[in-house]
Amino acid sequence: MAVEIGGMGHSVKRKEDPRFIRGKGNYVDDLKLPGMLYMDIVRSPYAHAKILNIDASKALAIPGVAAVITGKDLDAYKLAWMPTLMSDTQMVLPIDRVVYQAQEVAVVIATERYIAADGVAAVEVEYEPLPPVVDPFKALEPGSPLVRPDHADRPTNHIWHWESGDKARTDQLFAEADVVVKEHIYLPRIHVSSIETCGCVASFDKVSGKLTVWMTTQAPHAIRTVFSLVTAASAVGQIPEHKIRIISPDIGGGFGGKVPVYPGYVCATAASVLTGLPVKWIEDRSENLQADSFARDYHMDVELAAKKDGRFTAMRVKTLADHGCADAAANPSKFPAGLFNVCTGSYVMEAAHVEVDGVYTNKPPGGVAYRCSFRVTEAVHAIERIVDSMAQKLQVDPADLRMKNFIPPDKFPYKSPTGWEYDSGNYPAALKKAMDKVGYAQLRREQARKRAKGELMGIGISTFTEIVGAGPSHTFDILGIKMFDSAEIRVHPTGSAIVRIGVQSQGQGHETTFGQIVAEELGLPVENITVEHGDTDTAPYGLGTYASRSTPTAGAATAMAARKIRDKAKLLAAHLLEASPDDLEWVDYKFQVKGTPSKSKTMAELAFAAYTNHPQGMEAGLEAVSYYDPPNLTFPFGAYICVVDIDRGTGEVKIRRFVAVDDCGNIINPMIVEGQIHGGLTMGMAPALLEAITYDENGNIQQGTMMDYLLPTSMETPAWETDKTTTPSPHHPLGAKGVGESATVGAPPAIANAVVDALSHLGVTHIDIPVTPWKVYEILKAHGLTEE
Amino acid sequence: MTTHKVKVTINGQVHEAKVEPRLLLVHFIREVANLTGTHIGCDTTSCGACTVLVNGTLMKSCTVLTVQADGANIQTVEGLEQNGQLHPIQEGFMQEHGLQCGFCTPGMMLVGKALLEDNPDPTEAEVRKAISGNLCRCTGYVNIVKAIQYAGKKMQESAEVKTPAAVHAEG
Amino acid sequence: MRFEGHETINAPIEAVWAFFMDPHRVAECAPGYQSMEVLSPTRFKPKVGVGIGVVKATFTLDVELDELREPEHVLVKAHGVAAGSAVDIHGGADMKPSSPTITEMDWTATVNVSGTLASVGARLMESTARKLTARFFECVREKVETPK
Amino acid sequence: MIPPPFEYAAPRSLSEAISLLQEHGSEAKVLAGGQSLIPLLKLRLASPTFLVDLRKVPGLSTFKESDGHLVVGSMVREATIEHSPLIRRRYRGLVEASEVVADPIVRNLATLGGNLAHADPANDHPSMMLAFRAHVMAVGPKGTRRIPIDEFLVDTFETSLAPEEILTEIHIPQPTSQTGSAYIKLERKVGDYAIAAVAAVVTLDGGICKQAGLGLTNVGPKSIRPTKAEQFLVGKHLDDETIREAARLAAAAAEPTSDLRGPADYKRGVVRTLTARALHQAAQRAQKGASH
Repeated sequence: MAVEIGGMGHSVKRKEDPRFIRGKGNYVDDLKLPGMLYMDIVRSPYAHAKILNIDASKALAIPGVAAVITGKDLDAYKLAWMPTLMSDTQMVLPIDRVVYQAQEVAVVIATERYIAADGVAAVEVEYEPLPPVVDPFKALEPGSPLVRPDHADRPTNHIWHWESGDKARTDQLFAEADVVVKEHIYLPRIHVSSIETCGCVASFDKVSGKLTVWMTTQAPHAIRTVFSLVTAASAVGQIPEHKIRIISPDIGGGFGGKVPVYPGYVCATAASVLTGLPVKWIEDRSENLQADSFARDYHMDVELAAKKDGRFTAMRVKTLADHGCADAAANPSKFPAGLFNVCTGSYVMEAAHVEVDGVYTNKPPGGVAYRCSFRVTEAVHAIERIVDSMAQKLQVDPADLRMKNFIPPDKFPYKSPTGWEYDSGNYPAALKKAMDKVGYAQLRREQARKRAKGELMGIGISTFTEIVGAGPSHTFDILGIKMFDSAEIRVHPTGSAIVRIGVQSQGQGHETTFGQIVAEELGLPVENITVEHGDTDTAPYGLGTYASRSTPTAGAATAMAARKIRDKAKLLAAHLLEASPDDLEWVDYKFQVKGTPSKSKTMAELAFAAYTNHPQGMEAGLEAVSYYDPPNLTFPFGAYICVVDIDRGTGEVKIRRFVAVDDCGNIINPMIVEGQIHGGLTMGMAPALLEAITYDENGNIQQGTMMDYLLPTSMETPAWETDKTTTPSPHHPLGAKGVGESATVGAPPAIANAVVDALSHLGVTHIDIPVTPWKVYEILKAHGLTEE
Repeated sequence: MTTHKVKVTINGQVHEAKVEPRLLLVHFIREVANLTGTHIGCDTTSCGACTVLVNGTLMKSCTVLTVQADGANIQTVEGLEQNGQLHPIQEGFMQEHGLQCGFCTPGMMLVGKALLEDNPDPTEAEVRKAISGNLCRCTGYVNIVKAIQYAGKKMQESAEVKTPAAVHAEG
Repeated sequence: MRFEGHETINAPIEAVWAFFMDPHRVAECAPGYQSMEVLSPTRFKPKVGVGIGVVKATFTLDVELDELREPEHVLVKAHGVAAGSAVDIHGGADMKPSSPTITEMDWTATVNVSGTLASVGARLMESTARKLTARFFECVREKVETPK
Repeated sequence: MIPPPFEYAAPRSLSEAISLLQEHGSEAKVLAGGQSLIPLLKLRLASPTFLVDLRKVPGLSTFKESDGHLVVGSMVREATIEHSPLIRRRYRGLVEASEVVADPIVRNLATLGGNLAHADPANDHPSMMLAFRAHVMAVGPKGTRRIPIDEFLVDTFETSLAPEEILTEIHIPQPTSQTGSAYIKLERKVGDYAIAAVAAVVTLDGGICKQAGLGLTNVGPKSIRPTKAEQFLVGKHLDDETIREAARLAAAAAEPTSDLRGPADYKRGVVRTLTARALHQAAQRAQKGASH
């Protein structure tokens, strides 16, 4: 490692920052095109209703309103429905019925944003309310209102059943177990609520037939393909993929909420095709909270079996997954419940059996990420909570119980009972480090002293294992598109380079970190490397950024492409140094004749030669492309310890300390990794204490604005204490693992466990998140412990 | 609808326009003055992405009517850099990794700048309180606190460098 | 949201019944009543500005009287849409005379508010709906007691 | 979100403002700091056709002690109150209420008068004013009217102001050397309305409570004065037991409903806790004042 090139392991300052700190970012809403129209959306007040009539005459009478588009209009082009990423269908605009509150009903196109909003207020819709079904358990009862009568083959609200693991063996182990614990655990609906909402500018050029869409999307290439396929199935006729350009410019936070295709994107695009003018649609916060895809909503019955000595033998989970009105999750297609069956976590056990049933309800489509795709947060919450219940039942320290059951460091790669192969890990080391840092033994003594005085404090542990970086492509695809990822590198004659990648940044700092990978592999200074992404006309095809997959997939592709370049550069060096390639070695970012540092060539020199002095028979230029198909996922992990104090007068939970030890293998940029962990912890704390989306019995969302959907401020957020261990991934070319979501996955059970721990002497074994003051107070009250 | 003629100075440049009374100041800044560094993140004055300085006072420009700001002197993120020189708060955010997606950053930096003008050496608790009207979804606030404190130190250093001359001039 | 109440009305039951059969008089008790279109003796469309203080939404209601059992029982169904919000009301009143000039009325109302008002104003919804419903039936009592 | 259209004027005098209100009747609305009104307009939950902006009306943005009262102009910003050494020294509860209104940036615009005139039961100042036994001054076509705070607060979003009247001043009785005040709010996060909050003002005389004022925020259709609790305190030593009983009486006076902030019973429990804490705090401050 050399500091001057800014390669692996350096806290290089971000290349993105100079534009952002000057207010010169380029977000979708910043774009203004000549003649651009604005779109606004009429939404349903009802969660379930027939649409009897839509009267747009008053809206159309407003000067500046250009058009009002309804589901019937789209239906004429066979565009009223679209596929979801899980091969279900969802309405773009309804033809005759709405199935969730705030569903799109019609769109108004106008010359100005304000006029479009007036147009929306002037559209008169006549509804006939239908009884909604909001509770997924009731949705499965006979006689429940049917959310999707359009699925003629499926006359119930049950979508699918999925299971994993060895049922017979698991049941047998439970029958033979000395100790069994069981909890019903609910992870509520939550919403990523990135500070930038969703939106797009669609611009269809009638002359060239080219459609350009600037879009808040985490996966521009996949969107392009979906758009082409959707138009192919429509009466508009296919827009061929080379005539569709999706541009994902600067994105103000994604976290999974910007993976799906929302009706607004399709409507704006349809409006642009119809009018031949650019059309901008930017949703407001209420629309974002009410109608965009949600995460979680998992009702889990979790059981753990153990021997008397505390050794785990088996785990059993039964889950009801509330998907709202469509299965619009962003999971790999063979995994309707994502990677939920990684729920055996960091522990050895012989068998496990996991069942999930997907259910329709009259709510917006759910099942996308909240800074954790693929249901890993759900899995980790299940195991980390139930391990604490087991410790409580066995009356042993939860840290000791974890140490006893951890997968031993020498057992990697480890095959889990549900079939995952964990690449590497050292769980005891991480937990030990966290315990030392927080002063665990001392805290337990303090807790005992306080309990004696009637004061309530709790210590919660979470030792989680994440699973990130999908592919491999033999197992993972989205709508049939394999989950590889890509990079393309061109080294210019004077020793600078451009890198284009198939993934897309929403704040992760790809322009910096992918440059560092190339710097490390090629020995070119990071400041001489431009990284581009997000434009489907220029970047190589990739599946996008979510599920902490950028580094595991495109990061690996970048390293592999760079290595191809280095291979060619070696031949150039051999030519220039008049040596055999076999006699060359790569030392200090240079090719040198083995043992003779004076005879060497830098990459800059070799790049120049690639265009000016390449050997006969060799193609000129120095560039490479790699489509990387990872051999396995990566399994980052961590040990978190949370200390809470509880106010007996109000039920308030205050996080006093939170120590997070993370292990994501080799690190490209420690500054960026630490920043991601800070953010991830905050998005782990938020649903643990504050955020939840709930509905009343009529299907009204009860958190329709940020006044009630409670994003933490700097005051609720504790001062995170972070540390790390390093266990490289054996199969990743850089030894790296993904990290963006680890903290969001690992933090909630640490907090929930801390609160339960504070109340465990009262016999409390579980509290559902968010742990609100009133929930805690009611427990205290039941035990006569409120402050008087 | 009656329109009102307004004159608003933004970052030293005068913008005159006829506006509807309902035009929100943030839309005036973004759409009329074409300064898109000021962002919109919510409808309910919750997030602070639209924060600007109006006559030196922090305001959420999505909750101010343009007509209310008639005659005002406004500073936005685009006005922080002067003569090609970054403001210390901008340096602080870059040096301390106080931003990720960059969407809340303009508001956060203006809050930091205003805080440091009142309190050049704020504690962590003081910074946290000052930025509590601005939401960030990426950073967990840790590095934003550091960025603002970095800028405070930097401003104090440059003030110290200037002090002898200033004393001399006054003396 | 379900509400119920009892009013003692100083009027004969026939007068109370006559009141309910007169859409114009009933509508006058609707909170924020602005105007009305009468479609039939039992179906009418009043426009009302429902709200408290500055918070206000203008609904065009579709009101239908049902299950008429002269003079003691009537059901009222109302349904209306405002920008972004909707309201559905099922109300019922049962009357019986406690003397020739006094009528006892038991009423119930189920009020469902949907959309923006319910999502954003949830914290105020119940108390407001309760208040407006109570005001309606109180107004009914007052109007019936006031000779036309 | 985009407000509906409306007309606007920023009159330069109170009389001009009043005539505008008279002209436009109940469809007109006074615009003070706008931090509650403008969000309502954006959500299209309010649609006044005319806004009368008070920002150019002289004399509404100052405060001073005079005539036995702290006289605060209705357009005085929360941030101004928060940062006033005079108010902090003598009217601590008022500062504490201002400090928990919304968030620091909103407080740069939000006004005391707006907070009271909006009459949201979740707003912080109405209950603090109940505890202070403040009164407000309103100016209308018929002249100036003095309205005790209990009469001013009528119901949710309703005050006793006539549509053409403007709230101009808030008068808070000056404390004795043995008066202490406090405002304690429990909120889900910064910027939130209270789960519940309690305002307390006590005046001691040789350790005995001479006068007590209490106000409860967001536990009823309007801010609540728990009269029985106040009466119970008068004439007693403010020891733990007295305060405990007063807290119980205050909780009994609360009329909370169950909502996202918690079940009604919980809120009653919080009122009890916060009443006790606010009384302890106020009493401590009163004693400290006495010792000076």
